[in-house]
Amino acid sequence: MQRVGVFICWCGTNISSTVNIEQVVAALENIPGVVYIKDYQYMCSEIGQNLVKDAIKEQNINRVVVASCSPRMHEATFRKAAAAAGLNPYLVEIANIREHCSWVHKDKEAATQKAISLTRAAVAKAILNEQLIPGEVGVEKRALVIGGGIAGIQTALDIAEAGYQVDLVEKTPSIGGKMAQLDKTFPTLDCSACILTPKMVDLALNSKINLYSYSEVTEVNGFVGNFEVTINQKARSIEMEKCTGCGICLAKCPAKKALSEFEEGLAKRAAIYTPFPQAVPNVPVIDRETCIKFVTGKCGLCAKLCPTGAIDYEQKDQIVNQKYGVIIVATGYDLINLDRFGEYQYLDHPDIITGLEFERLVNAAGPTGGKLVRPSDQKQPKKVVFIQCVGSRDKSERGKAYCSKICCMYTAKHAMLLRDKYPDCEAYVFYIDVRTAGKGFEEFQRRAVENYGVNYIKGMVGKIFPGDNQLQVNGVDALSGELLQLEADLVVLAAATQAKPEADEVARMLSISIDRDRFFTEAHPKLRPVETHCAGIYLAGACQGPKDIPETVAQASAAATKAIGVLSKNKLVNNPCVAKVEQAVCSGCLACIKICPYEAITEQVIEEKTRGKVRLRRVAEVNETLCQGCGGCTVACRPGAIDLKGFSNQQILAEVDAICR
Amino acid sequence: MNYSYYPGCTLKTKAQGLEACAFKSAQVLGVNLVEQEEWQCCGAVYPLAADEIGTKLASVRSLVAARTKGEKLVTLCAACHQVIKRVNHDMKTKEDMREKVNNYLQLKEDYQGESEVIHYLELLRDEVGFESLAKKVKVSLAGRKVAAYYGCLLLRPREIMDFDDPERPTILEKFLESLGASPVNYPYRTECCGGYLSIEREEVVEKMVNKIIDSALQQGAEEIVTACPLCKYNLENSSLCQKGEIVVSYFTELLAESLQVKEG
Amino acid sequence: MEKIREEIKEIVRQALASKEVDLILAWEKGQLWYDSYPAFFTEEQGVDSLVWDQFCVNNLSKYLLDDGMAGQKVGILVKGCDTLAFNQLVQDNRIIRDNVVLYGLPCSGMIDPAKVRREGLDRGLIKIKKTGDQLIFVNKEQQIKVLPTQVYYDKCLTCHYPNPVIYDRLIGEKVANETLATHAGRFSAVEELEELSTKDRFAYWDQQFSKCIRCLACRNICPACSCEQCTFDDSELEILGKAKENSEDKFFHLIRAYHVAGRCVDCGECSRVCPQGIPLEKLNRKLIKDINELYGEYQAGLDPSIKGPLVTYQLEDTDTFTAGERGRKQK
Amino acid sequence: MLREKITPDTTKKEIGQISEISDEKILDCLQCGKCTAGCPAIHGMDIMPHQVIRLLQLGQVDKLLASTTIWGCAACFTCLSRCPRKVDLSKIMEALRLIVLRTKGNQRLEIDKVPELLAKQIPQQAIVSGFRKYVK
Amino acid sequence: MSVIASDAVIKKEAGFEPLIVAFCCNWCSYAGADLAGTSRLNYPANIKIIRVPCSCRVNANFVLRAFQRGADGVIIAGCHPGDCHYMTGNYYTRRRMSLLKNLLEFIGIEEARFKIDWISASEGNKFAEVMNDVLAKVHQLGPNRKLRDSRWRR
Repeated sequence: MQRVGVFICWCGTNISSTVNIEQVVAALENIPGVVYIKDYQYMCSEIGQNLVKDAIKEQNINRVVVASCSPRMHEATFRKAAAAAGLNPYLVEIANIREHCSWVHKDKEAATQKAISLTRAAVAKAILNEQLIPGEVGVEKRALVIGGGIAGIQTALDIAEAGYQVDLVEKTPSIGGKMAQLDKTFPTLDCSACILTPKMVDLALNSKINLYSYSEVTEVNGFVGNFEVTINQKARSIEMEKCTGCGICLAKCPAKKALSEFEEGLAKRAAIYTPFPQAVPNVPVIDRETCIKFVTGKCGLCAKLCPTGAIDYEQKDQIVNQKYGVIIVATGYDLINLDRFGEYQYLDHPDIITGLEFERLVNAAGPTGGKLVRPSDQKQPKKVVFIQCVGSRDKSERGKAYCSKICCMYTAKHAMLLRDKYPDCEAYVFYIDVRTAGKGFEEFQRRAVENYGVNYIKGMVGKIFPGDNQLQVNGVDALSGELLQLEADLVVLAAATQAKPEADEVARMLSISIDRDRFFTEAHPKLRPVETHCAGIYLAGACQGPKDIPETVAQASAAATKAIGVLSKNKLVNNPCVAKVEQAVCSGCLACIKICPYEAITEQVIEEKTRGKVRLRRVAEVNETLCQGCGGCTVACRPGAIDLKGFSNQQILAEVDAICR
Repeated sequence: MNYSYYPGCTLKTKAQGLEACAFKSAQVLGVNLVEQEEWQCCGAVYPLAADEIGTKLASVRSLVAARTKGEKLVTLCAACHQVIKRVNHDMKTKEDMREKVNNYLQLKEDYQGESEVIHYLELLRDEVGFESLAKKVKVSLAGRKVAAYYGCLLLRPREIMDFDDPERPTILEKFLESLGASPVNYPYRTECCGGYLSIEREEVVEKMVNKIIDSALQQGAEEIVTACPLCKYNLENSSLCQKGEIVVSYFTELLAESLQVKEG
Repeated sequence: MEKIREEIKEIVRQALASKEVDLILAWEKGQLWYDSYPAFFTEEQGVDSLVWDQFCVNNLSKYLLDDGMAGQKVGILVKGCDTLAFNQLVQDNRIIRDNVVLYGLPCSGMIDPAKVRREGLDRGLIKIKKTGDQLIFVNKEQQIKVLPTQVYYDKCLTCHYPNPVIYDRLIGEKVANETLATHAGRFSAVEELEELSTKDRFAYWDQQFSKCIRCLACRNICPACSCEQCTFDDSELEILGKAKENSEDKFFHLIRAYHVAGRCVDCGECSRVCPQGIPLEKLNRKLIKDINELYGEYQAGLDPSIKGPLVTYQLEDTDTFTAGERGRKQK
Repeated sequence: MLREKITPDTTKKEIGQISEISDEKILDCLQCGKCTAGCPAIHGMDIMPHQVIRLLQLGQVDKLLASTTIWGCAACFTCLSRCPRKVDLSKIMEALRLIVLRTKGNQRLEIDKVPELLAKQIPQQAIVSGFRKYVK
Repeated sequence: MSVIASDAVIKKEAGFEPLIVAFCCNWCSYAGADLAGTSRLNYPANIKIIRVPCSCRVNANFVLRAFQRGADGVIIAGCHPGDCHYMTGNYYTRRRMSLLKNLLEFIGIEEARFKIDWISASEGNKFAEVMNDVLAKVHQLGPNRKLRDSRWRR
């Protein structure tokens, strides 16, 4: 027999000033099943909670209804209180008579009637509530980090520091990502390599971290605590164990025509190459598309020269299967393609470059040894124009509607580095707005203007007209309304950042969502910024949205902390409000399987006896650890064989009936 | 293959050369251009106001006629192309306008933008093919340094005209290459000549066209081709042209020349 | 048809003799001229009474669900519309395809006895012959020529699948589709109703639903209604009472139609068997029409490997309720 | 001048008309100036293209109606093809011109001028354009 | 905020107090309703909310049952397409309820009685607007008799 106790909160005067509590109490007295009613000023206070606990013990009530604020606010509080008094916490129901009643209605009588109605519905539902016990599942104590840029590196190091095994999968031959390509970092102007390389080395030496470079994740199954992942280690054509990184092969390779990815195409590389000297692992890879041996079958010079015999032309891709408790996605970003911005002549003139190319051109380890020269004639520029927002804040088909966030700062950095190294070179920056929200950022940008004499122009460039020797940049100073025609030697475009092209595929594989710009979506933009909607999968860095290095590292450490939180548990408890199948009623049409976004429902064959005959029947089965409790399957199921615990068909119908009474 | 051909007012008067050469060349190329039986002036400028319907009807009538014949509608004048193509786009995408126009025209079957509008250059590129055009060239224009001038109307707005990249188009250059000529790339080839401003603001137009011609000359151009009668007029009216620095012709004139069908 | 009937009998006898199948579902002639009822044959000898004529309207596929069929290899005679139903049952995992041998029968339409009576053709009827595109009703005094369209079931007149869409063995020549291609017009009745005012539409349906006696024949015949336990029979949930009450009649028919949405093969059996003559196919076709218009053409039962429209979605799907994109056709 | 309101009530009607005729959203503009920077006809304009939108945002229609800018726009669509906010300035210019032309007595091209133009060998296309752009 | 405008429309005429049942998904629309509350945006008390985990949990049965038991209008509110907490739930809702809405209209139920809309957790304002709007329309239509069980009295 269900004995319902109802607890009505005044919330000070928040509820009681609009809802006549006495009247509510009186109305509830007549409802069958309600055996105890109590009202109090602050039900969520300790005294209030004790009222609930005492009633459970003393009044022998076995269902609790609290008419108070939104369940999103205090459902957890009252469930805890019930549990403390020995009642299954899922026997508690909340009637929302504050946010949905007293705060939105002015008419006291109407609000009181509605409060009665809502509480009655909660009672009707509570009577049908069942004891629910969350399931438990073990945790594989190993983390997978996808992506080896600064985000992935930081996350891996933090998790390893906490004592857990980490596998890091990086698509390219070396970790380091975009940060390894940068020259200096804002706002402190540290040398990027100087702060990144030690971390890369730490990672390589860390016994807890296993690095799969030149590898890709190809399949992910399972759920938090128990992800099953397939990794494809692409054939490097080098035996990692034998290679000493001596570099003879790189130097002697006759095929040196490929454009270096690391140098943004500003230099050539050999067919056998390590992307950059500090690469981790310091093992080359053969680019089979340009290697003479692979293309023509003749050559094999590197194999002849290799002192340890590490070259293996026959090497095949290798498949690794591994289980993980958590996954951190740190796949980074790209710059947009500038094909459609013909007015800037990026594709048509070598002296128009992107910000990332500029980083390589001023880098001491870059193709020019750090000497800034024009790609066209290797002469030092005397006038450099920087153009911001190339494709950012651009809602046309060719751009991105969002702000790329990092360009204002790196452009200020570029201009400052330029003026510092070459004081006789003029720098002009075209901008729409300068955005410098960040610690020390505004001061940094102002320094560029005030101390380094960088000319900031609010306005944009209409078109660049390449002349015989210079680039005629036609722009406007929108504030003064004057047209500008600058004869520049070099133009640097702050191309918009964008999500990686493979983001869709990664999202699909991991069952996480992406936004309209194809960045991964966090579980909550404010309160759960590193989690995804899929438990156990976390986000770090620019794959979630444009980010600078400090933010990326902060998020990486946050993601690591979240991951460690899961790894540190031996068992995970899950939400018990999940779907369940009544197999006797299930017809096995399996529509539920087709629509389940979590692959939580599987097919099972059962034996059944009817009329003395044994028959085999196909039915659905719910994996309670995978099910997240959306209830979509319950509607796809016509006979109602699949139902949702905590929000059952019967419960919702009872609520409807109670509200309509 | 048969195509419905929309000539436009200028081609029947000031720009007869553009049309005559196009027709003769088409014959050689095995393309049958059939002039529409009835056509009205398209209005020369696409009516930009959202509340204008009447000025778009002439285009719709031609589009409907092409639909009836089941043929693509081919244009030659850049201005007509812009007007008809954009009106067609409106009929396809703007429900409100479609309803009003159809209500007014009282056709047997509502027109919903079914016809396809292509410019003569697109015909050469997509239907004839520049490669097969090159094979039919009788007199190669080898050694001639020609600057292609695009103007605005064929290229912009990009999404609607869907003609070529408005900032770095290639169709005219590829066309010239197929005739054996050496196209000259110069940055002003997509800048506006001033268009109809020449009616009351000649001084503005003068500045605009001189920049274009100057840029072409700097890159070594010896002549300019264009697809638009108004562009040609404005370019020729420039002081640089008047001084005899450069000549301007229609692209079809070069085409006819290389196919040896140009008279005189 | 007679020639084919003999061919069918021979094939059935052989199949039973060779143990290719354990039993065969077919039709048998009853006492009355219009009576060709479902029957199953297990012995070669019994096959003589098997019939194939223009009254074999019954769809036999749903008999495959009978517990008695479990573990047996079953042969079944199927018309075009029956195969759609069969496929739907396969898609719903109610039948294992490999356990069934399908004998496909092209069908040019079935005769509606009610129409025959209405035309007065049943008086003294001896037999019905088919020549070319005409039917000849033979009675003692005379032979009356009739166009099939006068006597065929309505559902046959809008049939688009006169030939089986799946079979193991086809018996007889395929029927040319054009002869029946008024398929496109199958939504005209729905469109007529859509044109009415809300008030008139309600009046129409209110009157129709009020005739319902809740005999559940529509449900029982329906190849898309194949649940182990129907939700209307769930005594615990009690979504539907037993009273004869207008709102409950509506509830029943709306949910019935809604439950087969995206799976209804449009065989028209529900309205055929309704003793009260409720035009249930109009509800089904309304849903089919909306699905086709909103989410792309879909024919249930054509290909079981294609996901039904309600268990899939497109990111850019339209809807019929938000202000911006009303999928509903503007009038 | 001290402003109390960004868009004064007095010009709300005209602003509404302009939005209606042009079907463009003036609030989308970020004032980046790209339209001005690339405008090939800028030399005949007294108010810059990006300022046109700013003035509209400020409700100062009168200044625009009196400007040379609206008659100097060649409708070449360069600004539209580059605008990061997809604002079609040519449509706004057209709307401004129409507000002038649709007012009685405000025609800019007279029939009498045509013979003179024809004498100059100007193509028909330009004259027709002129009638469309300068007369209503 | 001035979304109380419809108070004027909904005069207490003829003693008709419509009852509207609103099914709100826990993550977006229910939270949006909470936000309407914390922002003190008024809407009439005739609207009563039932919490469901996702709009895809709402069965056609629930809608019809509400109408049967005396509701004059029914609302289903979920996250905007693309924002579903369960990734795909509202995409199914969109298809299911598009069909149900048309079907109800087809048998002669007034279109305004059944409202489906997307309301995010940040759209407290929209929540109040939609509620006011539905109520105003239902009020104009008068009581639902077409689907109501004649034995059921409020």
